[in-house]
Amino acid sequence: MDVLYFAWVRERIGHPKDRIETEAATVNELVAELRAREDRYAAAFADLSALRVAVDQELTDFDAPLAGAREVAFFPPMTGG
Amino acid sequence: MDVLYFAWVRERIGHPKDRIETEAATVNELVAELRAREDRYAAAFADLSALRVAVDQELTDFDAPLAGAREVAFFPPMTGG
Amino acid sequence: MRVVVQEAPFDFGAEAEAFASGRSDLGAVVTFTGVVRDTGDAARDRMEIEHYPGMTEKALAKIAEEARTRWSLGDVLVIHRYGALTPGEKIMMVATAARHRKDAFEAAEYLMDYLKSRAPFWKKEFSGTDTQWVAARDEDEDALKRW
Amino acid sequence: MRVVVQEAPFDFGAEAEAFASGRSDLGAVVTFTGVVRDTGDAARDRMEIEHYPGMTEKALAKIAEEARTRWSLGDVLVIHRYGALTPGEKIMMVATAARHRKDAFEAAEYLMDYLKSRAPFWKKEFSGTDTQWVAARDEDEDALKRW
Repeated sequence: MDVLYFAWVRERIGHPKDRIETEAATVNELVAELRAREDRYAAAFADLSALRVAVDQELTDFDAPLAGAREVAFFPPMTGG
Repeated sequence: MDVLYFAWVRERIGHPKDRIETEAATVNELVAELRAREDRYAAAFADLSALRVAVDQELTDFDAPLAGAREVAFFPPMTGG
Repeated sequence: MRVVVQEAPFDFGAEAEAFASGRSDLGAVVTFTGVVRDTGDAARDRMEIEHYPGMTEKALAKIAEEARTRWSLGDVLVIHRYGALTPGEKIMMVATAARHRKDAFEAAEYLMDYLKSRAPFWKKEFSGTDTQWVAARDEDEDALKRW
Repeated sequence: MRVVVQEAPFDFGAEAEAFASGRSDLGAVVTFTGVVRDTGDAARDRMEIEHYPGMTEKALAKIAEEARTRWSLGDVLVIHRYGALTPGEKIMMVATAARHRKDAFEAAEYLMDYLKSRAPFWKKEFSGTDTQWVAARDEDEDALKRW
């Protein structure tokens, strides 16, 4: 599974993308795995209310299932327009 | 005083402008004088709810005073834009 | 602020591009353009717009000034044509520029609502040998009530 | 319907002029343009816009499609840039065309409200040696509630 990071999440983690083998059933389980990796991941995922998540390029919630997902992305609230 | 007509009011009366000497104190009194002139004026002013009036190029009401007015215009509801 | 009443066509693209250009304090620009439709209550070949020279310019300027008192606007443009127009031609445009989009949108809608019912223009439609003055619509008068 | 995501500047005047041109069934055209301001919470020298290639185009197309189901629209255009921009530059534009002005205005406001908070763009400001990610504003999130 590809895990992508954008904006300050990308900057805090230090790179834009991880390729991850995971058994995580939901986004929350994936977040728990990522937090456990290194301090910079724990810092990036410290406050989930400041984050948004997309699974296969669709915005979703942190309790969304990951079955079949190929790409998960984490980023701050969007500021388009 | 110049009395101007626009759109179908102009067409019904047959010309765009009259120069009138009047003692009318209000628009309503002016309308009464105009109605008495000829049938085509009576026809044009038959239904005041279908008309709007401007005194000296400002929209106003039919009971507006005419003291000092130089130009009165009658026309249907506007359809700009 | 610029208010233009003219018979000639205007260059919408050039006007839109030039409006508020170089004003880096204004984050939001809204334009509205009115186009002659060829299908209304009846098909139409052309339209003629009559206006009240003198009052028209004053009425438009007053509407634009009122918009500037109600919203925080950096600039306002109103262009309105009169005379003969054919379907597809642009009748008029308004443009508003503001720091934030809410002001720009609301002011543009306000300008349009007032322009429709309070600026001295009258439209006449020509369809074959038929002619008809366009009737004011109740919903256009009602639109003023929200302001 | 056309959705464009690009790094290069776009020609607003030409896009505005070309949009819905020749469509004499559409009486109302609205455009909104977003411009980089040089004064926000702090003066800014430039801005960089990051986006999510792939998702961005999908998200914009979905927002535009949703607008087409909610309002009677003849055409919709969305152009959004990414990369480095300086104050005064145009970030993005939307355009809507409809028979009547209410549809064109509401759809343009809807597009802007969703584009602000639901399209994957992130703005970073550069002021001298300071950099700062632009924070999402509560009022932009609140704006979605009216739809």
